[in-house]
Amino acid sequence: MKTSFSEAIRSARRLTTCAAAALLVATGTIGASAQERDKVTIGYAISKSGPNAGGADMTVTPNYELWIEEVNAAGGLKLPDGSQLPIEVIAYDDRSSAEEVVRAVERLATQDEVDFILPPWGTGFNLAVAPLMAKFGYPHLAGAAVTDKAPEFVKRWDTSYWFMGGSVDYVDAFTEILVAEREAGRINDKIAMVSVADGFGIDLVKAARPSFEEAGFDISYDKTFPPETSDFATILSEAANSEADTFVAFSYPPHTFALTKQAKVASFSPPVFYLGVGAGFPVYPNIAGGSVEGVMSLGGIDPNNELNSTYRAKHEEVIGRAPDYWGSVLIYASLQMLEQTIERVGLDKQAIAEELSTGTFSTVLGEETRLEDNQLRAINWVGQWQDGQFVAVSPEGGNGLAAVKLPKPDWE
Amino acid sequence: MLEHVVNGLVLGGTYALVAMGLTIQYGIARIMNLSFGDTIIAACFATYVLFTSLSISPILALLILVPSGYALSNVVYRVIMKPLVARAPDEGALEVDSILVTFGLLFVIQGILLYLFGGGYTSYSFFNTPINVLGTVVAGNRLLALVLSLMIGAALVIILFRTRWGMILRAVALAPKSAPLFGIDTDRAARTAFAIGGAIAATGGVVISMFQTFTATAGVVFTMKALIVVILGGKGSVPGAIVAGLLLGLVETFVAAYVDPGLTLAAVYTVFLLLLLVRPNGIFGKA
Amino acid sequence: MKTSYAFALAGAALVVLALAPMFIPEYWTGVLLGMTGYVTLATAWALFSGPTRYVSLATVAFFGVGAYTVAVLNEVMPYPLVLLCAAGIGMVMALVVGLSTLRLAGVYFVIFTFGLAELVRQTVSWWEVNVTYTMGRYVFLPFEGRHIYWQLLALAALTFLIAWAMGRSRIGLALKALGDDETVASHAGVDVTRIKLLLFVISSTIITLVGAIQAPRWTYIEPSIVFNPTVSFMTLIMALLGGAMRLWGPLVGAVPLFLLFEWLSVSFPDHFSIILGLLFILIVFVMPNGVLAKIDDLRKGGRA
Amino acid sequence: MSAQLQITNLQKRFGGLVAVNGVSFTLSPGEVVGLLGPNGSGKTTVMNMISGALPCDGGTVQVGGTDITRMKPHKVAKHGVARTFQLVRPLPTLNVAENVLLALAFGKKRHWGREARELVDQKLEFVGLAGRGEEKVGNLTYIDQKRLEMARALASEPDLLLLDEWLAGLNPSELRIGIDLVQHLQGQGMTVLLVEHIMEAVRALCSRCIVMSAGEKIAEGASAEVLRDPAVIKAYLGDDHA
Repeated sequence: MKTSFSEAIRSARRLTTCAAAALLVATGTIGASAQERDKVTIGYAISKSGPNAGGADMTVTPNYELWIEEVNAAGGLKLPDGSQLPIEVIAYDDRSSAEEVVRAVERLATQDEVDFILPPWGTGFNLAVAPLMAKFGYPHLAGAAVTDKAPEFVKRWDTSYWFMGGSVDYVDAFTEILVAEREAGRINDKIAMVSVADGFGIDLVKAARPSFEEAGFDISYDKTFPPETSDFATILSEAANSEADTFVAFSYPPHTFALTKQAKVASFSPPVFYLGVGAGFPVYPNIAGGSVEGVMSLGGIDPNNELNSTYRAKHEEVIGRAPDYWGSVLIYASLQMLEQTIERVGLDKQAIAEELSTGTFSTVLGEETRLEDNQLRAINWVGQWQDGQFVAVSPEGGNGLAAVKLPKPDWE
Repeated sequence: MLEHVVNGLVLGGTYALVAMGLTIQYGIARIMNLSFGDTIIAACFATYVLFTSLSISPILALLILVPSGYALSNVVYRVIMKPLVARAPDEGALEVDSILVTFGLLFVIQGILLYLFGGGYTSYSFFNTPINVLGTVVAGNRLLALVLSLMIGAALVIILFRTRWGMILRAVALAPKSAPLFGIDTDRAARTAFAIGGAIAATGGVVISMFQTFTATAGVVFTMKALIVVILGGKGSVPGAIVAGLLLGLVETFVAAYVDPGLTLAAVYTVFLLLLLVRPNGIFGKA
Repeated sequence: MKTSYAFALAGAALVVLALAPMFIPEYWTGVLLGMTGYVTLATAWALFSGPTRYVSLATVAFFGVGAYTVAVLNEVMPYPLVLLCAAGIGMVMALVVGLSTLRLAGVYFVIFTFGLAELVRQTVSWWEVNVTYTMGRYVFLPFEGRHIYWQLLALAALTFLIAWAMGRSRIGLALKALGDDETVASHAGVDVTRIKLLLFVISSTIITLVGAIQAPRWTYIEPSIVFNPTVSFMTLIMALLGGAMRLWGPLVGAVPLFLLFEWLSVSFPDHFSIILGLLFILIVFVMPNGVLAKIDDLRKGGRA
Repeated sequence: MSAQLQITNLQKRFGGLVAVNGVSFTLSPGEVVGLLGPNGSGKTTVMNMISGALPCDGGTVQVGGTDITRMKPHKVAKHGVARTFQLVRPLPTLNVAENVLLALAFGKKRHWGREARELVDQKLEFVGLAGRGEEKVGNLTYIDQKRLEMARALASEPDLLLLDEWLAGLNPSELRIGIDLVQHLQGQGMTVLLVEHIMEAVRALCSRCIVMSAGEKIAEGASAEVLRDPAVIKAYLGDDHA
């Protein structure tokens, strides 16, 4: 017993030392920060490791890096008075843990006292940091987060902005195409649908069921699979047995790639072949062995939009690879909006928040990008591989969208 | 029905292939290697680099990577594991130490891969050719995993049960303390076993990279699957690992086909937990 | 005398820690919060796994169940009742698991508990997807970091009190004995199964509560977030680093390791994994039996 | 007066091997009885079945008139049966006093606190370890570990003591001490069942002996007679010496 008491005392002493050290460090940094401004600090916490790293590394991090490099190369962020300030970056790894991302944002806000905080990757993590962003008064430009509850969140956190739309939007646009195809007699009214059992898959499938059924489709195969699934032989053979002309998978990149490979092996090539995240990645054609014509997914770009082509070229030049055809462009647009807002109203967070809600911006999405009720609505909901490009499509085309080309040709 | 059996066996082939390496490392070298999956991932990336940058076919890559896997594991054993084995007073202590140290190793390998390749998804396509097996079309690369696992398994069984070397390895597995009394160099035997495990991990990595999308952080998934197969099959048992691996593939396929794909993993864990309760030493384990 | 000193000191430390959020910036409250969470997890883990030497990786199964209970119930009943429910669910689950698994030993128990965590996670996912048709759940409780921190601090204090009282009781003696030799303990009259089960239930209930208390911090809960296996591994490592057989061991392991992780992720965000891994290997080589044992050794060495 | 220990038709099989076959015997209160037999004859198996360490395949065990056949070891201990182990098994993380305290706290009665500490001292003094309660068990000599083993068994406050080769491995002077200790217990009226190979000890301690061979009881009676029994000698030494 004796030893444990003395140990108790020592441990307690150690703890107090820690707390005291913490206090010291804290007060020290506060004292140092009130200086003449010679830069703008921007911080973010992103999943550099752990299971979320794959998604973050594709859509979010490269765009943050690209944008910051471009701004600094041009002399820094422009302010209303015409002066320019370079951006200094503080980037943390949230290690794909919700607790880490929360603490990292607290650190950025209260310890590093950065001027702006860019959001993490993923719906869950954006929601985890949303209350803190609101509390510390940072505008929250939630880029990589698909949620139907955006209108509610905007009410709850009025300085949050949602750039990726909701699952209902994506599904309804897709249903519209399906209806047109059925009326043209190119597909039957059966749909085989699979989805990954996590937030993304469930959200979309929940929107898809009523949407498809209302449009008179029969969902003849409807299953979920765990995110760890890597073998889709059985799922695809069951889907093929369901005699549906439409195959829909709300999947993540590993599943999207595996589904494609297996579909080729099994010569499963239904008239409509729609996959989730990953089908819009530039590496996708390699994975499918070149034959991707007609494969559909979320997102898509307008190949005639020059702003966008310039962006893609720049991304490839700076990052060393092309951006994906869905999320990247939205994230990048959100950063451009932030940049232009600062140029118009300066660094005051309140003013920035107001300008983001009401202003009109020139972004890679178009010359007149604006938010409606703090949400970006000018999103390309459905894309399709056509002639080596993943283009945004609608039943008839027009308005920056190409006409959908169905049925999908067989795999080569 | 037959279709599901074929698909299940092909899927199980991958599990068996991966698990054999771990069962040898754990059963004979007595190292519970938590960084096993990360070794596989490292081999995946190596194959990918060889294929995309140097246009070396993954089949040829086997000839490069399998010996490398053997050599590297050999070095790892000499540098990290041997001092632990030497100082461990009993088997339990070695188990805890090896769990902890390979947990550290896991992070090192993962960190290096993250540094070199980033956290993104990596995938390419090779030998994704349809092959007809008993009326079911399966992917060539997956079939290769099954064929390789059966071949390696057979070779290992022959070595273990028909050669002097195998007898030495088995003796070390059964009685590490008394084996030296018969003039057996336990250190060398354990090192060889650990290195063979590493070579099998490399084989698994090369084959898996052909069909599966991988990330730098995906290693733990393979470790866990392999661990389950190893425990199901019985620690150190090569035939056990093959049977358990194939069984797992069949269970997953049948649950996906007849119950719900959403329950495949839950089913695997249920089978695993039940078997563990009924036969705590695995299918082929001794009581 | 000594006991009352120690208690006074511990009480004073508790007061200082409780008042800390008033004086330190939000971020440091967050650090204290995370640290207290892990100290509690590691201490609760060691409560069972230390003396019995059953290495459990089921920590996150209970942690996640606690968090999920809050996510499911936070809108239908008052918060204290939710916590009570979480504790109850954790307790029942621990009873069922304990009754079926405590006869497994060694690595089988390790793998079993890991499998259990995955099974719970898969089952919750499947249930949410197919029965309730939701995956993510929202927790909108009006808690800030410090509120959660205070709750965790109280739970940590309670855990220490339990561990301390246990160490001085008949049960503590029996526990030490059965860690040495189950057969001897049982022939001396110790109901080995019952005591192990009791400890497992207490330890698991505390772990469940940690998950429940921490849930409001993330606003959004889904299985991949709350059943993150890292939690199990971190808990285990912290407890082992400090020494799982001693009352203060887990604390001594958790505090520096947590601060180290924090420092690493702030200073070396791109090399976190490599440095962490190397440190880990180093710790195993230099301090095989935990920090406290190492300190003991050094002290003895110094005297001799 | 009823029997302190009564076992009837005890059976035990390990796989195909019959380890104990139809063994019955009775101990009266205060008796010290030897259980003899060559290695592998099933003595320790009988001990294990009495103390609850092994489940019986058939037959019954009664202690003080109560059937304890299906009781788990800790229940058996609470029922007044204590045992020592063939090889000493001190608990290394506990000190000497705590080893004894464990059995006091969980034995027939529940002792804790100051009263228990006094009882610990009493037991230690009885076995000759007075004042050494704070020592680590690892530092004890072999005879002292045997003493501790005995103290721990006595701390359960048993009515029946099972000594499994408790005297084995002692040198002649230590053996004398050991025999004295058991005789001391005998004087206090303790019932003892003694598995023993040292004939000197058996002659000195046991009024009565039971002999087993190949799982069966082959002889029972007064020590002097039993030890002269040709069947017993044959069992021990083989046919040539009969």
